[in-house]
This record gives sequence, C-alpha cells and structure tokens, in this order.
Amino acid sequence: MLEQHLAALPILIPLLAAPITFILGRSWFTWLFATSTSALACFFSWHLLAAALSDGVLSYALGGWPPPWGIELRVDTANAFVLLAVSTLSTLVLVYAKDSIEKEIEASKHSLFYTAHLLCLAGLSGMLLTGDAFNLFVFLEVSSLATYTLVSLASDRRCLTAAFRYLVMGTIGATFILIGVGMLYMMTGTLNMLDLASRIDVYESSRTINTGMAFIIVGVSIKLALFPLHMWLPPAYTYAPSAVSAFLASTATKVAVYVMIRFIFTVFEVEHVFEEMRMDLILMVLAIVAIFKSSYTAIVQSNVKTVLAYSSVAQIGYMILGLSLVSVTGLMASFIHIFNHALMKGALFMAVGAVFYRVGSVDIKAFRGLGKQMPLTMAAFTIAGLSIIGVPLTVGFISKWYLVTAALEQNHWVIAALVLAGSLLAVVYIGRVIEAAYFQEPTESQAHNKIKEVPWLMLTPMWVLVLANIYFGVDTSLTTEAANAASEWLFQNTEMATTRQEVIK
Amino acid sequence: MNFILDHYNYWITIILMMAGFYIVISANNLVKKIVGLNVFQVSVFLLYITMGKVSGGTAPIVVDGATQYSNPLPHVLILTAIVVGVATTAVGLALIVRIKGAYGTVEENEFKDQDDAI
Amino acid sequence: MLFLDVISSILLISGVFFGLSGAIGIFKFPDFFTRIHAASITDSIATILIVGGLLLQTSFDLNTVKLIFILVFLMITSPTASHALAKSARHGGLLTMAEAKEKKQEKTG
Amino acid sequence: MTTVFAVVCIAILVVMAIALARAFIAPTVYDRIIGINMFGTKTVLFIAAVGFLMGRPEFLDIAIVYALINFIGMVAVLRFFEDTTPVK
Amino acid sequence: MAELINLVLLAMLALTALRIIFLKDLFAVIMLFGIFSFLSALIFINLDAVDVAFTEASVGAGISTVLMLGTLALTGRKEKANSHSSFLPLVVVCITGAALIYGTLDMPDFGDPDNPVHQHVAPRYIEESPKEVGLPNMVTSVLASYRGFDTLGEVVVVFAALIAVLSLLSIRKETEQDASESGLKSHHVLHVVAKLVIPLIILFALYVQFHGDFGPGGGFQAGVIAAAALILYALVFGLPNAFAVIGAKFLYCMASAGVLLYASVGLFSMYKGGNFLDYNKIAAEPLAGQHYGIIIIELGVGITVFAVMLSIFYAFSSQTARSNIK
Repeated sequence: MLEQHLAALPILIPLLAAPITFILGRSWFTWLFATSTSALACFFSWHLLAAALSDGVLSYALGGWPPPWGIELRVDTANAFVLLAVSTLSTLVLVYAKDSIEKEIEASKHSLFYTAHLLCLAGLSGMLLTGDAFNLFVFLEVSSLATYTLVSLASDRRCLTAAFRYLVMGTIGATFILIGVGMLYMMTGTLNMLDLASRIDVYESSRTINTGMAFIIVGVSIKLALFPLHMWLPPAYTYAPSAVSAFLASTATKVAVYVMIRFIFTVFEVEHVFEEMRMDLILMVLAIVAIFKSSYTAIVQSNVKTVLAYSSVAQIGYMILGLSLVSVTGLMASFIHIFNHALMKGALFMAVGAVFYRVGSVDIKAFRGLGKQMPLTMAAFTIAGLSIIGVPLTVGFISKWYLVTAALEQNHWVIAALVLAGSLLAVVYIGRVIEAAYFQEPTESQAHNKIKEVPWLMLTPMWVLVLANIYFGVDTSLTTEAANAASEWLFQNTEMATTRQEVIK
Repeated sequence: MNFILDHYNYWITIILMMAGFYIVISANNLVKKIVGLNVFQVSVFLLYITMGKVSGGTAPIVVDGATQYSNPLPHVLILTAIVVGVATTAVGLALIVRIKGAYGTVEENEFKDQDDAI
Repeated sequence: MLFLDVISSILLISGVFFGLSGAIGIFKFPDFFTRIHAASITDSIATILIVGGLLLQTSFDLNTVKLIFILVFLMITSPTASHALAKSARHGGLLTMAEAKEKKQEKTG
Repeated sequence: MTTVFAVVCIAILVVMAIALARAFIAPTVYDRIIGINMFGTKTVLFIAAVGFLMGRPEFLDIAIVYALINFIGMVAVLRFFEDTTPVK
Repeated sequence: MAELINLVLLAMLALTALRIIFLKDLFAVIMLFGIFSFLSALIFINLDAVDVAFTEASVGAGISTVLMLGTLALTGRKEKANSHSSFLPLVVVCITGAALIYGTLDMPDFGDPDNPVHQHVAPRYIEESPKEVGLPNMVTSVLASYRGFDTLGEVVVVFAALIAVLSLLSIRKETEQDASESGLKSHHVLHVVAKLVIPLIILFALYVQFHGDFGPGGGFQAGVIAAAALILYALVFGLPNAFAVIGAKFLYCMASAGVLLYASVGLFSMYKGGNFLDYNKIAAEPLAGQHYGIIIIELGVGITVFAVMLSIFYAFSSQTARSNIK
C-alpha cells in the first residue's frame, strides 16, 4: 500500500507530525518523536530516489483528480535527489539540536522549535515534489513562515531584525512569484507545470509570458539569495540558532535553486530562456560577482557565522554558474554541488554551533586555541572547511571538478580560472579560522576555564556529515549517477516539450 | 481606444501594486512596511480576480437561468493567497512588537544605528 | 406588484436623500459633535429606508431573513458605535463649539 | 425597477466617496473615524442594493459580514484609544 | 453599469493607496488600509468573486486591522520623518512597474469569454463539478476537492503562523487585579450591545460554516467570523474574561486537531485504497463520499482557523494589556 503513495509520504509525514509535536509539549519524547518522523521521511525519500532512478518519472494525482484539473506530485531523479539531501540533513540537524538548543533557545520554546522545523521540512519537500505552480507558492509560504519562526527563536535581539528583514524580502519574493504564476496562468489557463510547458509553445514570444518568467526568476532569486538580492541572508544565518543555521544553510536555498532549475527547464523552454532571452549571460555575471564579492566580504568578517553565511552566498554563485553554462555537465555540477554543499555547510555550522555551546561566542577570537581543547569539533571544522575550498578527496573537489570540466567543455577558460580563483579566496576565510584554532594561544579568560568537547549527540551528526564529505569525495558513484540522470532527464525533457502536446490531450 | 477600455483594469491594478511596493521598500517605519506589503498583495489578488471575470457572467454558484459563469479557479487561488497573506501579516506584526520591546523603536534606521553601535 | 414597486422606489430614493444629506453634513457642520450628530442620525434613517425598500422587493424567502438581520444588526450597532465614539472623543478632551468659545473668552478675558 | 436600483447604487457610491474624502482629510482623528464608520454602513447598503441590481440578491451574506466587521473595527478603534490615552 | 461601478471603485481604491503613501499618522494609515480592504472586497463582488470578497472583508478589514491596531498601541502612532533618500526605491518601483505594463500589452482583453483562462481547465470545473462533486458552489468544489491539497497547505500555513506568533509573544494569564483594568469598562452601552450581538455573530458563523456548499462562505470564513465574535468579547469585557470562556491551552489543541482532522480524511481515503484526499473512495457512492469529505475538511479548516486567529489575538492583546498597566 505504501508503494502506491511513495511520492506523497515525504511531505505528509512531517506535515502530520508537526501538530502532534506541538501538542506533545516539552519533553525529551518530543525530540525523539520529531527526529524519528524526520528519519522516516528520510527513509521514504531514499526509496523514492531508488524508484525514480529505476522507473523514471512518478506521478501522483492528489484527490484522485487527473493532472491539469487536480494537483499532481511529480517526482523525477532531480527532485528526489535534492529531497534526499534535505531530509537527511533535517534528521541529522534534529539529532544535533537536542543539546544545541538547550543553550540557545528558551526551554519553553523547544516544542515550538521542533514543530517549526517539521513544518519547514514539510514545506521544502512540498516545494520539491509538487508539479503545480500555485501549490509551489503555498508550500513556499509554509516553509518561509516556519523559517522566520526558526530564525527568530534565538536569544540575541538582532535575530528579530534579521527575521523581519527576511520576512519582508521573502514575502516580496513570494508575491513576485505569485504575479509571475498569474501571468502564465492568464496566457495558458493552466497551473500544472507540464501542461504549462506544452501550452506556452502556442503563445511563443508573448510579452506577457516573458514578463511572467522574469518575475518568477526574480522572485526565486530573492529566495535563493542570488547576489544583489542576498541582503537578507547573512544576518538571518548569523543570528539564528546554530541548529537552524545548519539546517537552513544546507537546505532552504538549495530547494530554491532547484525550483529555479525546474521552472527554467520544465516550464519555460531552455532554448527560449537561454538562447533568446540571454538569461544565461545575466546569471553567469551575477554568479561570478556573487562568488568574488561575497568571498571577499567573508574574509573581512570577524563573526565566524557571518563568514559562513557569506560563503553560502558565494557557493550559491557556483550553483548558478553551473546552471548558466547550459550543458548537461554544467547542470550536473550544479546538482552535485547542491548535494555536496549541504554536506559541508551542515558540518561547518554544526561545528560552529558546538563552539558556541562550549565557549558562548562565535567571534573569531573565541576560536583561539580550540584546536587542543575541542579536537574533534575543530577537526570536523577543518575537514569540512577543506571541502569548501575544494581539496581533493573531499566532496568540494568533485563539485569544482565537474564545474571546471563543464566550463572547459565550452572553452570558457576564463570561467574555469575564475572558479579556481574563487577557491583561493575560500582558502583565506577558512584559513583564518583554522589558524586561530590551531596556531594561536587561547585568550586569558578562555585559558582558565577548561573547555571540554561537546556531548556525543552533537558530535555524531557532525562527524556523520564529515565522513560523508570524505566518502562521497572518494566514491562518487551515487552523486554522479543521480546528478547525471537528473540533468540528462531535464535536458532530454526540453526536447520532448514540443511533442508532449499530444500526450496531454 | 478599445485597447485602453480592455486593459485599464490591469493598469490600475499595476499602479496599486507599485504603490504598495513603494511603501514596502521606502518606508522606514516597520508598521507602515507591513501595511505596504498588504496593499501590494491585495493588488495582486485584484489582478487574479480581474482575469477570472467573464463579461455577462455571474458568480460561480449554480443558479437557474444562468448560462455564463465567471472562472472559479482564480477565486480559489486567491482565497488561499489571502490566508497566506494574513498569516504573514500576523507574524510580521508579532516581530514588530518584539523589536519594539528589544530596541525601543520601530524605525529601521534607529535600530540599525543601535546595532552598529555595539 | 406595481404598487409595491412604487412604494419601494419612494423608500429607496428618500433613503438615498437622507444618506446624501448626512454626507454633506459631515463636511458642513462646524464642530465634531454636530458632525457626528449629522452622520449617525442620517445613517440610521437611511438604513431603515433603504433596507425597507429592498425588503419589499424580496419574495419572503431566505433573503428577507438576511435583510431583516442586517437591519436589526445595523440598528443596534450603528448608534452604539456613534455613541461610544462621541464618548471617547469627550474623554479624549474634545470640546463642543460653545465650550471652545467659552474657553477662548476666559483666556482673553 | 432596475433604473431605481441603478440610481440608488450610484447615489450610495457618491455618499461613499464623500465619506472617503472625510477620512482622507479630517480636522481631528475622530472625524476620520466618523468618515470611516459612515463609509462602512454605506458599503453594507451598497452591497445589498448591488445584489438586487445584478439579480443575485443571495449574496447578502457579505453585507452581513461587512456590518459586523465594521462594528468590531469600531470597537477595536475605541479600545485603541482607551489603551493609548494616558489615564488621568 | 457594472463597468461604471467597477471604474469608480477602482478610482477610490487608487486614491486610498496614494493617500496611504503620504500619511504620517500611522493610525490613519491603518484605518485607510481597512477601507482599502473593504473597497477591494467590493470590487471582488463586482467581479463575481463573492467567496473572495467574503474572505477579504473578514480577514483584511477585520483581523488584519485589529492586529495592526493592537501593534500600534504598543509601538506609537507617529511615523518619524524619513531621513534616507527615496530615490532608489522610486527607481526600483518604476522599473518593476514598467516591466508589468510591458507584460500587460499582450494580455487578453478584460472579460472576454474566449480568453485562454476560460478555455482550458476551468470549463470542467464549471460544467462537471456540480455532477462530479455535487455542490452548487463551484468555488467550494474546487477548493475542497479538486485542489484540496492546496487547502491543506493553506491550513498548515495558518498553523505555522500560530507557531510563529507563539514563539515570539507569549500569552500571559492576568491576575484578578488586572482583570478589572482591562476591557472597555466605561462604555456601558457597549457592554449591553455586545452581549446582544455576540450570539448573533456566532449563529451567523455556524450558518456560514454549513451553508458554504450552497452560497459564499465555508470553513475559513466561518472560523474567522467565530473568532471575530470572541475578539469582540475580549475587546469589550477584557482579556481575562475571554480566557475564562475559552482558554489558550484548549485553543492550541483545537488548532492541531483541525489540521489533523483535515489530514485524517486524506489518510482514510488512502486506507480505502484511493489517493490522498480522494473523497470518492470514502463512501460507497462517490457523490456521497465527496459530500462527507468536504463537510469534514471544511470543519477542520474552520476549527483551525478559529483557534489560530483567536490565539494570535490573545497573544497580541496580552502584550497590550501588559504595557497599558505599566
């Protein structure tokens, strides 16, 4: 029976668990419940990926109404792959959160944290799986509202202004998406993405469609923090509780990147977006500016969480860069980086959260001498940091490798060189932290009180991610296979778009 | 002339949207920002409802003698969107109340100054 | 049927007349308390007349019930709101025109 | 009868416009509220009349909602004054 | 005639929006926003969207305005003079507006029955839904059945708003001494009238809940109206008295229960062998199944919305009371 509903389960499980978590109240059982439901969702998304890899596309008609009339969930390799990353990270973060939030969130709000986390997971899964443009907006708002909650849960007052700014920007983004979807609907009469794709052909070169596309792309760009629209991200990630930063940095923006890919590839034709509208040039320039400007900003920050936040903006630049190359390898690099970046940023934010747990500060000064006092945490930070830089035998290397290959395939020597130069900037900002941890003496106050290693419940998920960083850096079969299948499917899909019209009718 | 008559509805809606959008990005006071956000969203709802209207049609509730009904789908979408809008508004206002408690002001430049001072 | 139409037309038109006069009143009267007087009284009479005129157009079904509900509801709430508003204004320190004059005289005299 | 309804609708619209003008430019806050309250009650009547004009009077439900939201809004405003004016 | 009314209302709406930009008194801004919502709801009626008008009137003009006033009571009424330049925002707005105007150039004519919107998906809703779902109100059919998953998402959004507001503002029970302070105690007429009106409002909410299949309305609107009745009670008689009627803990359970009730319909249809939310499978007869399914999910929506709106109001209101007593 469950086989039949496989596509719906990763959304429904956290969605149903959220209200129950809310009633359960404050106890360790709430944590156990939330974690196990997230693990269950992760289990099913694993199955979903396996099913998508073997059968191709899965379609699930909600309410039993056939697609353009009802809402459809549409699973292919691409979104199943991202979903797996999201639900895995969610589970690991929840394991990590139990001890982490003790220090950062008031005890009375713990059950609210778990509820909001599950809602966020449900929203993100919904955004990934749905095949309906308006349903996407609804789940986007579910995840956004949960995200604002999560960010504002921290005890630092600056989290409030960060959350407010995030809320305003996020709502503008969502409203832009709403306008765009409205324009598409106005010209086609449908909301189902596949159906949209087949009907947009009919109205080729319509100004309304192009405007709608522009609004959707700008709206999604706000959500994914593409360079000039990224201003909400650094404060939000800096002042949010560590567990939340770890979860959001590794999932929320990635899902938005996927949404953008999905709109470009399955709704608008890729030839139209990239060859006629020249979106690839705009995206490429913005991506490169994002990489350098944000990496540079990251270097001069003193708060390590801000460093990582700006680094996230830069890494999003890499993902968009892969997309803007418009080739199977480039898209594959984007997908691999979506997955890999989740692994590295998750581990990095967890390590920083662990430092906050023991030291009570995330300023770079607080890291001095931690290499000896918290060896496991700092080792995790170092390995994940090396991965961000792109050192061989880590996942970061694999992403960069594919990205450079994709650039070279099209003889974009400059871009390949720029990608490598971007890595050098990463060396600086990660290097500063590592230097402070291993080569500087602890400050007076810190030397006195003995700083111990964090509890094993925080270390385990951190190290799982670190080991995954190494494992997927050595054995790339899963990531490359899934990413390759995903991007090939998306490209082949665009050629089919013209013939699909008969299929729908 | 006909073109204007057939499109003026859209244009007024767009003016409204931009009025709301302008309030959001230019206002310094957070409460006014939220009001602007609402104006912006309501105008987008108007755009949707405008496209659902059929001349000579009637509300999509079955009634004897009616032949033309307006399109019910935009109505459904906007019902959902209104709810989403009020949810966002509530969260935004709650954040404002907390910001007032933490900073003593709801003017954006003032609490920015306070943060920079630290 | 025609008879009913005529009566309801008369009711509607006179209701509208009161409504318009009230609207002019809130601009023309000199101070707040006279303005609220103009607004609230014409509001009530216009409501009675217009809803009454519409009532004659229904065929005694659910719509009649709803119209009566509206009438009752407005008749209760509208004067209450006006009363409470005037009271609030009074508490807030608003003066009538005569009082304001007196105060002015006291100051000058 | 339709013409009568049409005239009534337009006349109510005019009243609404005047009340709106009062809400836009008002000597005191309380005058603004008079304008808004008048606008609210006239809207209720407008919806009722438009229902008959359009031939679908069953949408009087919305008029009821307007009436009660108008009242609740007024009470909320009064409560706002009560909360913000300092107690002597 | 309809076009004329439409034009006049749109003009009033545009003027209101422009007035909001230039007003510095935030109280007036919020009042005008209430009018803005009212006016847009009128336009919705004129454009045949009665259900939307219903919701906009009760939510935009009702709940939003009340919450905004509650916030304003805490944050102060005057907007301070804007020091930073308004040039950049103006440029951004102009670019966005120009893009939108450019987009309208190819838009289909307003109200033309041949528009793609009226040709593709909607005809099935209009022609088949009375037979397939069995309800005269097509909006309810589409909302609850064809696009039932959207509505589930909508309920979850409302629930998420509750979580967000509770994580920011805690609901505090006041002591006996506070109880005498809060409420509009000097307005005796209001006390009598409120007692008279509140039962009527609740009655109306029940009517909207169960008549939503045949006319405008449904669970969402009913929930808001019922919450409005209790908000009125809390405004007039004070928050502690409202707590005595319906407590915060109970509301939390209701909010969760509503979501679960909605989802349980979906799970039940899965158990019966259909897809999630496939009401056809609930009962032996598909039409009966649709009917039961829609009634239950509308109830779930109503319960959640009622509980969430009221709890959010409690959260804001208990902040107000606290600051006033200080």
